[in-house]
Amino acid sequence: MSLTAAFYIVLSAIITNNYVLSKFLGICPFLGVSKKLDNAMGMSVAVIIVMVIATAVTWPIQTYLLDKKGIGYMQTIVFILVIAALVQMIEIFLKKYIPSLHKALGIYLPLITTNCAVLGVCVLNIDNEYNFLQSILNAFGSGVGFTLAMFLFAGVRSKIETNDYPEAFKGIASTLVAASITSLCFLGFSGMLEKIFGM
Amino acid sequence: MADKHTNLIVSSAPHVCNPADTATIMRDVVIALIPALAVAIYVFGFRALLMTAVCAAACVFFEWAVRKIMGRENTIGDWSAVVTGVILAFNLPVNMPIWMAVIGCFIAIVVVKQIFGGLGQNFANPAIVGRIALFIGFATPMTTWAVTEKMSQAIINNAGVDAVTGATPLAMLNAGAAELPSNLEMFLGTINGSMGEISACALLIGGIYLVVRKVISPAIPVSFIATVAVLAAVMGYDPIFQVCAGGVMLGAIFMATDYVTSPITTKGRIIFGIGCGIFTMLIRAFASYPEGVSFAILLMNILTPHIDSITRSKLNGVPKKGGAEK
Amino acid sequence: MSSGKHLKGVHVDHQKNTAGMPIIPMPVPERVYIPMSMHIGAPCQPVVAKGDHVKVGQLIGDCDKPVSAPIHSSVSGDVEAIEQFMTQNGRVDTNIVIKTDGKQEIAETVVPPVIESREDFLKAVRASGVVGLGGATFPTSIKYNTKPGQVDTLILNGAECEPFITVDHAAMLAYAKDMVDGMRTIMKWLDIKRGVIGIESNKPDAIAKFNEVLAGDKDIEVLTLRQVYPQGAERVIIYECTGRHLIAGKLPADVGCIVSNVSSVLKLQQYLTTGMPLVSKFLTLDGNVVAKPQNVEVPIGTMICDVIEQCGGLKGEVKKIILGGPMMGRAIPRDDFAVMKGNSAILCFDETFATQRKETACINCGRCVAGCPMNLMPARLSRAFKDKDIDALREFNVMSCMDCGCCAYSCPARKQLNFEIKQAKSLVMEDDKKKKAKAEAAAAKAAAKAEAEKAKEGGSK
Amino acid sequence: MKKNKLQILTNGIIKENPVLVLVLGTCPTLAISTQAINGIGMGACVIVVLTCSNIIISALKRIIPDTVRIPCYITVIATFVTIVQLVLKAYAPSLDKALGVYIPLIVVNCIILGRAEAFANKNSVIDSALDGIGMGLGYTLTATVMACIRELLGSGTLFGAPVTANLFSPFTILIMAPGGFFVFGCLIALVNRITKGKVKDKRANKCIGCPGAEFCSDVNKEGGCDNK
Repeated sequence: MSLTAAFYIVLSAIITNNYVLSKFLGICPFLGVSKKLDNAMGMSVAVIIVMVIATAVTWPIQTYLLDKKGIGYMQTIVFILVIAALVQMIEIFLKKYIPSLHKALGIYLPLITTNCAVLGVCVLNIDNEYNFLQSILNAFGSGVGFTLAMFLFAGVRSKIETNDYPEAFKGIASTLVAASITSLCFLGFSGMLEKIFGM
Repeated sequence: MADKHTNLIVSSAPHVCNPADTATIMRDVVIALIPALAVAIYVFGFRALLMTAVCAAACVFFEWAVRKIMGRENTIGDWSAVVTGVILAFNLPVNMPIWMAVIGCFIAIVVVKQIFGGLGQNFANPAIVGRIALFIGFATPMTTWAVTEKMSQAIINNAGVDAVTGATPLAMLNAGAAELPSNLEMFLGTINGSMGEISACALLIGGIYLVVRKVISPAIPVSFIATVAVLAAVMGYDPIFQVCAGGVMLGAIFMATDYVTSPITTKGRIIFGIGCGIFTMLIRAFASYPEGVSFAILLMNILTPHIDSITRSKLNGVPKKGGAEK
Repeated sequence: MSSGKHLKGVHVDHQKNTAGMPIIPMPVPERVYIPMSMHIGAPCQPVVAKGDHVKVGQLIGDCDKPVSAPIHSSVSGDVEAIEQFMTQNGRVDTNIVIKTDGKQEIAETVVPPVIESREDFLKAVRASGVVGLGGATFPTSIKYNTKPGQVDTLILNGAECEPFITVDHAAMLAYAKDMVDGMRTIMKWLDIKRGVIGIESNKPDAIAKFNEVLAGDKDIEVLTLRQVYPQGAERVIIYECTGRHLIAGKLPADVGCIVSNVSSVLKLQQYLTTGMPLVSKFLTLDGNVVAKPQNVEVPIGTMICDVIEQCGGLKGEVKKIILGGPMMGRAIPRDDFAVMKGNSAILCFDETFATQRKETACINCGRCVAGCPMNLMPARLSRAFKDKDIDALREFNVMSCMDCGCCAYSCPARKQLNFEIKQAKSLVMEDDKKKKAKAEAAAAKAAAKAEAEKAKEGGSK
Repeated sequence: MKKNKLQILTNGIIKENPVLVLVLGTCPTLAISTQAINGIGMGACVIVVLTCSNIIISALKRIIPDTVRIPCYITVIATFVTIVQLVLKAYAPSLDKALGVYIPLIVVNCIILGRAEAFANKNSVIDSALDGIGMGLGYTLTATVMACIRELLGSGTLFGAPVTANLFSPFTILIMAPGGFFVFGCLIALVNRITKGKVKDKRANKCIGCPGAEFCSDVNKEGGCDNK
């Protein structure tokens, strides 16, 4: 795999196929944890870590275990259990060895188990028939894409948090409209990577 | 003892204020847009005036109607809806169906502005979002450009078989057209494109008026246009062509300078302008759309809170530390 | 020695209608009402009683607290009453009501003080009753009582940046020599090497006058200030004259400066040469309903309505009276208040001027940021105040606001920014107090605990 | 307060609509609501998985140890998701393709885990089944309504049949990502307007439905958390 192809996978997961803003994965934390920039970034870092590790674990399981044995249909069950276990293990590991990081990310980790972006990236890697390296790159890019969306949206929310909304649009409704406008600007980049990387 | 006066009006200082208020500022922006409108009418004919009037009226109507429905104070007196309407109209092709333009006005005023609480509380420029939504939602009518006999010969030669519609200079450049309008034609505006963005000259006159009237600071337009020019030169394009083409002038002078959605400090504004320039050129050069000004400005609008937080003004006399009394 | 850099500010229409008018003494009113608290600090106690006969310049109120200034009678006559009523500050205060006899006899105590040392000088400053006459009313004796060697620059504040007011200008033209002499005396006794007279460029005649009086004095220079409001604010004039920043919570002496208003120095000098303490004030009387705008010398304690009446009255219906300039002055609800030491102007306006501005939404235009001399972000502070977000208020340095009003002046949305910031400051101060009380309570508890343990230990031994 | 059977069934349709009121399961709703048929298909899958898993979890509620209940729920749910997936692949391959990755993602759809935690493990098997059907119908209704709006305005068709497509050009942005967020926001605003003040109480209870609740340290005084 050439370097450009690697860049293409990462950048496309960040910009043109942004998980949150164009694939609608990980909307819950996107809407939930983006109120403060610090929290948003904590969550994002945790997501990047879990995404990469989960991909590194689930890809071999699918390729060398499930497919070999012909039980590819067990994918969903196996993946979700693996991710759940993984998140637990990461948490225990952090608690024991890097307590400062655990303190920073601790509250976000459990929420990640049910973050559909993590399971989504694992499943999509298999669906897209990526090889191991491509899968890892895609997972990393997706995590960074999630981070970018969180970063942008945290800024927007900090600005509009105390707005004087119409009664019906208070709370989540106006947040969704804001997300709509935010996702609009990502459409401007469509076709850009294909042209840059000549794909 | 002399006569006493009681029940005098008590209010907090200062008891005088600058004559400029929101309405006069917005009115100045409308005045600054007139030269560009004149060029549009000259080049495209009466329909340019009709479109502009319809958009302005639609925006004012939506502003009034929504405030009424929400049971809030009427704010059409601040002229901001007129500004949005005119700028949105300037971003549309002259032959755009009227009902589509009205949808754009609805998005700009209702969705982008009033849902977030009205003037001052929107995080994205209403006209820009209106334009982008129309651009993506109605791709064909939004990219069908009228050709009139007032235009540069290069455009007329390049027009399609029907000789009524043609490509914008940017699209011609993208497609590798043999003959492009000259830089003078680009500057004066005898080209096709969105109604209000064709004449760099007229927009510049408006911009100078705004700067002289102290309505806008030159920080954003200058940094935006300079970045486009420099990047164009670096990328091997003609800087003057790139600056005059498409919406750079309109965007830099009238849309990126929207107070509400741009940073508050001069430093922040310069960063904002440079960012707009970079993304404009990136999209122009690489993305599937020939024009990137509005996407670039929207992206920078979204980044504005972050720019504001890194460029907040430092307290006098407290060297190199933001919060003095933390 | 201007650093070439300037603090931000706003351009305000000057409207100095009374410019060039000399200061005319006002006839003595029938009665004066002298409040006992005309300065920052502890209020004075009356030292005369009802029925006493007093003369001009006689001490009638004093206080043993250091931060205070004595009060002298501005007229000769009989003390008619000593009563509590509301003064222009909105506070209820002890007032000495003196019925004048019109003779204006000068008290026997009015003799020039003998000064032989720094201590004598400071005593004399206090005895003169002079406070910051620009409006701050901080007792001058406290301001001058700096550590020896701490201060290297004396700044004479002749900026007069507020619209309408021209008394300082008139005083500078009339008494430039006395002011310069006063500066020299202060510099001599306080051992200050350098003197600067800061005057806004719209008063070229005053600048010329000072240059003429100084006649090449090497220690004192006249500095022409830009015509930008608020050049006369303490922190701004210090920066413009010395390039030093005075941050919130510090005194001018901390950055080696003393700033005195031109009229403070003049009144001090007059006391030092004649022994007559501060008993009268120069005022500008102006505004669009004032029949004869003019500069007057008014005995302290004169009712504002008497001043207006005596000086030609009004030519229309008054709706708003401002004490001080329109940028920082205070609008008063009625005009039967006494003139106090800190007043510099009485401005009367009709309806057109008094209409309340309608507030609209902030459009983030940045004019308040561009106009703030302290480099604050008033719009952000206003938002934090609306949210009652005390942490954000602190983070954006709310306490550094000096109330100059530039933000509200320039706001196109007509938001009363500095009023909000003023309230925000008290919010933060309250919070500080609460926190301090909490910390003190915790410390006291800890101390008590330590004590108890100590006692226990001691007991067990 | 015991609810009767009908109330349990209808509860999820409007009053406690899982998507619009409890704001659960947003991701698949947004993603698949570009075509009305997808809304119904996704809704059907959710009804099946939700009802079945509610029944099983309710039946096993005494057996499942409290400490490992979440992994157990996930396993049960994942099993049914796999079954649905296989059925779809076999009998409705086009729908399977349209819904794509969002079928396996039903596993982490918070509605299902949320109902398991909030309802099934406290109530009888029949009630749980009714709750599952009700909530599933609520989900289906929302997803379909949203998909109809987006399909009609965004591509001028309804269930694939042209309606206004030939009359005027459709506003294609509505079937793209921004349109999804926007229509969803408007529907929530609409429900807010209909239910008015009552909505707040429901939101406060969201923690019950939130799978992260037991780990969550963001719980505020009102019993809700900021993660809404």
